[in-house]
Amino acid sequence: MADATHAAAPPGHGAHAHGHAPNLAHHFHDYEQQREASFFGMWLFVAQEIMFFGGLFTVYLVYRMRNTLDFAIASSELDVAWGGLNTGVLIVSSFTMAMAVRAAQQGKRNPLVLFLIVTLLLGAVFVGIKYIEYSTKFEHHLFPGFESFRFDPPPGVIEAYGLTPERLEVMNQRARIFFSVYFAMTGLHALHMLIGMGLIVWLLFPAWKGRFNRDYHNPIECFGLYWHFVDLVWIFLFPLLYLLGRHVHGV
Amino acid sequence: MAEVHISPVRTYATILGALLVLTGVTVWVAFYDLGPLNDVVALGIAVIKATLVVLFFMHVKYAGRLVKLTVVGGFFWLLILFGLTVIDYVTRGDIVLDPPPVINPIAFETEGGA
Amino acid sequence: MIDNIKNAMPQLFEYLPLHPEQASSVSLPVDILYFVWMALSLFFSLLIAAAAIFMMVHYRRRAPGQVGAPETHAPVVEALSITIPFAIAMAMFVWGAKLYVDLRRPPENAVEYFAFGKQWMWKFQHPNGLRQINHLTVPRDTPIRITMTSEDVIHSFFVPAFRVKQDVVPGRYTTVWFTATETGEYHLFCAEYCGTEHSLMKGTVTVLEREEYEAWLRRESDPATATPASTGEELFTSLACVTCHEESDTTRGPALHGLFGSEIRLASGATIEADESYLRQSILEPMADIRAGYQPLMPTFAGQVSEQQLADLVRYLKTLGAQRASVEHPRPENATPQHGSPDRVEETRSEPTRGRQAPAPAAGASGG
Amino acid sequence: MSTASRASSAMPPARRPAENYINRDWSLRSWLLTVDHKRIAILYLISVTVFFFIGGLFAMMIRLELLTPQGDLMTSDTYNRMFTQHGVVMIFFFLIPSIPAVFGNFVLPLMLGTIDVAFPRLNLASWYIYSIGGLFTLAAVLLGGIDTGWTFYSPLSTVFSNSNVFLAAIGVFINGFSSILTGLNFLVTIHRMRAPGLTWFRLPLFVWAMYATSLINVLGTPVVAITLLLVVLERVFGLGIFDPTLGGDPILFQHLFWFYSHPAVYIMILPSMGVISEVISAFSRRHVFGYRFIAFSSLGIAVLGFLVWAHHMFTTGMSVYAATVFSSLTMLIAVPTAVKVVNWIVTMYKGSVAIETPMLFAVGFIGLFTIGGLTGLMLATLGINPHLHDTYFVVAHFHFVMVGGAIMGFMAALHYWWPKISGHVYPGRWSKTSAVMIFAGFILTFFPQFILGYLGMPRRYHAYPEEFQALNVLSTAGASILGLGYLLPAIYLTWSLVDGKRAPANPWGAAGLEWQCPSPPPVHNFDHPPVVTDVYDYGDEHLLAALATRAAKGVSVG
Ligand code: HEA
Ligand code: HEA
Ligand code: HEC
Ligand code: CUA
Ligand SMILES: [Cu+2]
Repeated sequence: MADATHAAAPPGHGAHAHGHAPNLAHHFHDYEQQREASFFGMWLFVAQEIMFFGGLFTVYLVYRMRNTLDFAIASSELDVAWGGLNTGVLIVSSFTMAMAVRAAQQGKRNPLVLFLIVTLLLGAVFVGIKYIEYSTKFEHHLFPGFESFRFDPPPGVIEAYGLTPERLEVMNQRARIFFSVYFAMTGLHALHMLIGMGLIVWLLFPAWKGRFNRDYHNPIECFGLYWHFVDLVWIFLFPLLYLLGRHVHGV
Repeated sequence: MAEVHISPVRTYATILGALLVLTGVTVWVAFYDLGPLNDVVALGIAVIKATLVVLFFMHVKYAGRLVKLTVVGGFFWLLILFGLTVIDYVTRGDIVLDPPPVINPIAFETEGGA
Repeated sequence: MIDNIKNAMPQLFEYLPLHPEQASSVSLPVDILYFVWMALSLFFSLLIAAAAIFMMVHYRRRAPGQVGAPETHAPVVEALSITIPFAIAMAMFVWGAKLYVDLRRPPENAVEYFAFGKQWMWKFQHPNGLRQINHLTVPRDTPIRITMTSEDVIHSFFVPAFRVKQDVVPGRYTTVWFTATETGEYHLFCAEYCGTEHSLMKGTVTVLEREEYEAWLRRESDPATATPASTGEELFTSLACVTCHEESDTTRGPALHGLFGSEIRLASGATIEADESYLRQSILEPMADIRAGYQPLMPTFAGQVSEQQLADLVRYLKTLGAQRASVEHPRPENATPQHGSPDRVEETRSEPTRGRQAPAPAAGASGG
Repeated sequence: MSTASRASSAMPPARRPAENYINRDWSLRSWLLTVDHKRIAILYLISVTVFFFIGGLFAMMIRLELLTPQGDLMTSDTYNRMFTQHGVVMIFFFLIPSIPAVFGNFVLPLMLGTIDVAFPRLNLASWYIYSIGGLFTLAAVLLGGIDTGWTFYSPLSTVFSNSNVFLAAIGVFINGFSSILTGLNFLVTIHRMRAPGLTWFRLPLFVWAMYATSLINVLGTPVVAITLLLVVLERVFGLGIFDPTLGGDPILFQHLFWFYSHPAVYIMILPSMGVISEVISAFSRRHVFGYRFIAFSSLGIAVLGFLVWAHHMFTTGMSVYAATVFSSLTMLIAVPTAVKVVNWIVTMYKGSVAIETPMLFAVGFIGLFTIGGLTGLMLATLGINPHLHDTYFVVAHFHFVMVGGAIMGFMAALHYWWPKISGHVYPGRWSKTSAVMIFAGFILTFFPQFILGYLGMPRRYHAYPEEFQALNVLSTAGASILGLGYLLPAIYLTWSLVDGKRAPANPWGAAGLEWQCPSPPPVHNFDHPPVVTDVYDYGDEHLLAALATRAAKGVSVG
C-alpha cells in the first residue's frame, strides 16, 4: 500500500538506524519486509474487491438463472463492437501497466513515466467508449432509472419465440433488471477505472521525480495489482453482459 | 522471495497476444448457437484469460505461498457465496409470480362485495 | 410404554405454563422438541457454570505469589469436547429436520385457502370464495393449506398456538398448512417487521367444530342471509376501517364520530366542511386532503369498493355524524337486528383474549 | 513540552523515565493526526463508548415503551425508529469495531513485539472513515431517524420506508471500509511484523482471534457494502433489483445481507473469546489449556461461519433441502465453540485463581455465552425455528451472545488492560459491584424474553397483547439495573485517571509480552527488544522472581 512511506516517524528509535533509507517507514526492518507487507496488503485488498464485485455477480447469476431468455435478448441491445474494442483497450492497458511495473522494478525512470502515461490514456479511451455506450442506452430509454424505460426486442425475436403481448410485458420488466445489473456492474467498474486513473496521475509525480528505484517501487507494483484487477473484472463482464445469448437475436 | 522477479518483455507480449486472440475467439464463438455450451465456452475462455492475467501480469506465478493462498482464497470465498445462494434458488419450490402481481392476485377487490 | 408416555404428554404440558396453548396437530411434537432442547441447554449451561464456579472457589489463590500447575495436555478432554457436542447437535438436527418435513409438507387432502398480506392487514379467502379480513375462521381437525402473497412488503403469518410461521413475500407465493385440533380463538400475528403499524397487523383465527363451520360458512356465503356487505357498518368492519378509526385510538386515524357536517382543519391549513363528497373523496383519495394532526397513512380504497359499497359507507359515516360525541356505539339506521348487533363490531376490534369461547360467528351460528 | 521533547530525543535514546505515548504531546493536533496505534486505540475507545451510550439510550426507550402493552409512550413510528437505531448503532458502530479497533489496536503490536501495525496511516484513516460513517448515521438519526430494522430488508427499505434510509445505509457502507481496512492491517501485521522468535504457535490466543476476525472482515464486509449500495441505488434510481413489482427479488437481498451479517456475529464474538482466553489464563496463572485447539477453533469458526447464513431465512419459503444443508452446517459451529468453552474451564483447573474484576467478567461471559450459544442451536433446529423465528426468543438469544457474551468480553478486556492503557489502577470494589450488577441485571432483562418468545410475542412490536405484560415488566426492571451497571465503569474509570494509583508494568502478575513494557507504554512500546518465549509460561524464572518480590512487598493484586 501507499502507506508504506515515511509515517511521521518519531525519532529516537534505536533498534535500527535507517537514515540512508528515505522511503523505509520506521516500523519496518528493511525494504524486504516493507515490500512484502505492502504486497500482501494489496492482495488482501484485491480479495476484498473480489467479494465487493462478487455481490453484483451473485445478483447477475440469480437473475440470469431465472430469466435466461430475457437476459439473452436484452443483451442484444449492447454493442459487441464497442464492448469488444473496449476489452482490447483494457487488455493492452494491462500490458502497458505490466511494462510500467517492470520499468519500476529495474529503476528506469523514463520508461516508467512513459508507460504510466500510455496506461492512463488507454484508461481514458475505455471510459470514453463507455460514455458513448451509455449515451446510446440513455437515448434508447434503456436506463432503468427513467420512468420512460422501455425495452423492445429486436425484430424477428417476437415471431421466433411466439411472444404474446403479456410475455412482452414480462420481458420488458426482466430486461429492466438486466439493465439495472448492467449499469450497476459497469458503473462500478467504470468508477474503479476513474479512481485508477486518478491514482496514476498521483503516482506520476514521484515517478517523474525519480523517487522509485530498484529498492523502492512498491507503490507502482501495488497499483499495478489494482489496475490488473479492474481489467480482470471486465474480462468477466464482457462475456456475461455482451456475449451470452448473442446467438439468440439473429434467429 | 528474496529477489524481485522481473519478467522478460517477451512473456508480457506473449500474454498480451494470447489475451487478444482469446477475446477474438470468444466473440466469434458467441455468434454460433451451441446450446448450453455457449455459456461454458464463454466462461471457460474468461477463466483462462483471468488466470493468465493473475499469473503473469500480477506475478502470482512468482509470488510466495501466502499470496497464492490469498488469491485462491478470495475466489474460493466467491464460490461459497455463489454456491450456497444457488442451492436455495434451485431447490425453492415456491412459485415466482409471472408476471409479478401489480394488483391483488386473489382479486379481493375487483369483484367487490363479500 | 412409548404409547403411555405419548398419552401422558399433553397432561404433562398442562402443568408447564411456558408455552402457548396447543391447538394444532404439530403443537405437541414441537413442544416436546423444544422442551427437550431447553432441558439439554439448561443442563449444559448449569454444568458449565457449576464447573466454572467450582474452579474459582476450589482453586482460588491462597497466597499472593502463587502460580498454577504447569501446562498439561489431555487429549481425552479435547476428544470429548469435540464428540459430545457433535453427537448432540447432530441428533437434535436430525430430530428437528424430521419434524420440519412434517411442518412443511401439507397432507394431500388439505383444503386450499388464500391469504393476502398488505400494510397492515390480512385478507383471507375461503375455498368457496368467502372473504374475511384480519380474521380467519377454520374448521377443526381439517388440514388447511393457505397460499399467500403480499402486495407490498414482506409480512409473516404467525399463529403461536399452531406453532406455524410463514413469511408472505411479495412477488411469490408461499404456503403454510396446519390442522387445528382445539376450538377457540387464537392470536394471529404479523411476525415480519413491515413498517409503521407492524405491531397492529394482527388478528384472530377462530376454530369451529366442523358442522358449526359449515353452518357458518353457508350463512355467510348466502347472499340472502349473509352479513350484508351492503350495509356500511359491516363494510366498515370488513374493510378494516375500524383498525384505524376507533374512538379510543387517536394515534392513527381520526375518530369519525361527529365528523359529518363539521368543519375540519386540513394539514394544509385550510378548513373544509365534511360533506358527502368530502367523505367520498377521503375514502377514494385519502392523500388529497390530509386532516391536520394526522399522518397520511390511510390507504386508498379506490378499486376495492364498488360504487354501491361506497355509497353504503358514506351513508354509515353520516349516521355517525348524526350522533356526535355519543359514547354508545352507534347503531346504523338500517341495520337489521340480526347483523347489526352493537357488539359485533366491538368483538372484532377488541383484543382477542386467549382461548375465549363464543367468537362472534360461532355465536351467530348457534343462534341460526 | 511537545517540541522540547521531540528536539531533545532527536539524540540517540536517552529516555525520560515518565515519557509515554500519552504525555508525549498533549495537543489536540497531535491526537487527531497521530499514527501511533495506541493513540488510535484511544480515539476508538472514546468513539465506541459514545456510540454505546447512544445505543443504550435507545434501548432504554424501547424498554420503557414495553412496560405497558398499549404502546402509549411513543407512536409506533417513533418506536420503530428506536429499535432500528438501537440495532444499527450497537452493531455497526459499537460492537463490530469495539474490541478489534480498541484493544486489537492497542495490544496487538505489543503482543507481537513490534513498534506499530503494518500500515499506521491506514490505521488512522480507518478511524476517520469510521467517524465519517458514524456522522452520516447520526445525521440520519437527527434528521428524522430510520425505521427499517437493522436488517434493512427490502422492499420495506428500498420502496416503502419514508425515513432516512439513504443516509443510514451510506453511513454503514462507509463504516464497512473501516472494518475492512482494519482487518487488512491486522492480517498483514500478524503475518509480516512478528518479533523474531515469535512463531505462529507462540502467538497469544488473542492474536489468533484477531486473525480470524480480520479474515471475516476482509472477506465478508465488502458484500454487505455492495448490498447496501444497491439499496441506495434502488432508492435513488428505482433500479428494481430487489423490488418485486419491477421483477426483482427481495429474498436475494436477504441472502446478500446475511452472507455478511451472519459471519459478522463472529466478528463480534471471536475477539471476546480471544480476550477470555487471555484473562482466564492470566488470572489462573496457568498455561492456557489446549492452546492449539483454541487457536484452530477460532479459524474453524471463521470459516464455518460463512456457510450457514441462510438459517435466518428458514421461514422465507426455502426448500426443505436447502434448509437441511444450512441447519446442519449451523449445528457444526457448536463443535469449535464447545472446544473453547471446555478448554477455558480446564485452564482454571489446578490454577491459582484470583477473583479480580476481569475474571468476574470472563466467568460471566462463559456462563451467559453458553446459554446464548445453546439457544442459538435451538434456533437452528428446523422443527422449532418456524415457531421461534422473529419472536423475543431470537431477541433473547442474540442479547445473550452479544451483551452477555461480546460485551462481557469487552468489559473484561477493558478492566484487564486498563492499567496498561491508562497507567492507573481503578477501585476494585466498585468494579466488582459493577460486574455483579451487570450480570444480575442482564439475566433479569433477557431471561424472561426467552419465555416471552416461546409464548409467541413477536419482536419489533410496539404494542402487545396484555398477557405478555408481566414478563415485560421484569425485563424493563432488569434493564435499568443493567444500565446503571454500565454507567458505573464510566464513572470510576474516569475517576481513576484523575485520582487512581499509578499502575506498575505488570499489575496482575501476568505473562505475555504486553506486560513487559511500562504502563502506559512508551511511544516505541519496548525499551529493549522483547525476549519471546512461551507467552503463557507461568513457570518462567523471571516472572516467578518478580511475583515473589511483589508478594514480599505485600502487593495485594496478584
Ligand atoms: C455475537 C453474536 C452472535 C453469536 C456468537 C451467535 C451464535 C449463534 N447463533 Fe445467532 N444471532 C445473532 C447473533 C449471534 N449469534 C443475532 C444478532 C441474531 C438475530 C439477527 C436478527 O434477525 O436481527 C441471531 C439469530 C440467529 C438465528 C436466526 C433466528 C431467526 O431469526 O429465526 C439462528 C438460527 O440458527 C442463530 C443461531 C446461532 C448459532 C447456532 C450460534 C452458534 O455460534 C453458537 C455456538 C455456541 C454454543 C453451542 C455454546 C457453547 C458450547 C457448549 C457450552 C458445549 C455444549 C454444547 C452442546 C452440548 C451442543 N442465531
Ligand atoms: C451490541 C448490540 C446490542 C446491545 C449492547 C444491546 C443492548 C440492549 N438491548 Fe438490544 N438489540 C440489538 C443489539 C444490542 N442490544 C439488536 C441488533 C436488536 C434488533 C434491532 C432490530 O430489530 O432491528 C436489538 C433489539 C432490542 C430489543 C427488541 C426490540 C424489538 O424487537 O421491538 C430490546 C427490547 O428489550 C432490546 C433491549 C436492549 C437492552 C435493554 C440493552 C441493554 O444491554 C443496554 C444497556 C445500556 C444502557 C442502558 C446505556 C448505558 C447506561 C446509561 C446511559 C445510563 C442511564 C441509564 C439508566 C439509569 C437506566 N434490544
Ligand atoms: C391505515 C389506517 C386507515 C384505514 C385502514 C382507514 N383509514 Fe380513514 N383515515 C386514516 C387516517 C390516518 C386519516 C387522517 C388523514 C387523512 O385525512 O388522510 C383518515 C381519514 C379518513 C377520513 C377523513 C376524516 C377526516 O376527519 O378528515 C374518512 C372519512 C375516512 N378516513 C374513512 C375511512 C373509511 C371509510 C375507511 C375504510 C373503508 C378507512 N377510513 C380506513 C387512516 C385509515
Ligand atoms: Cu405485516 Cu408486520
Ligand atoms: Cu446467524
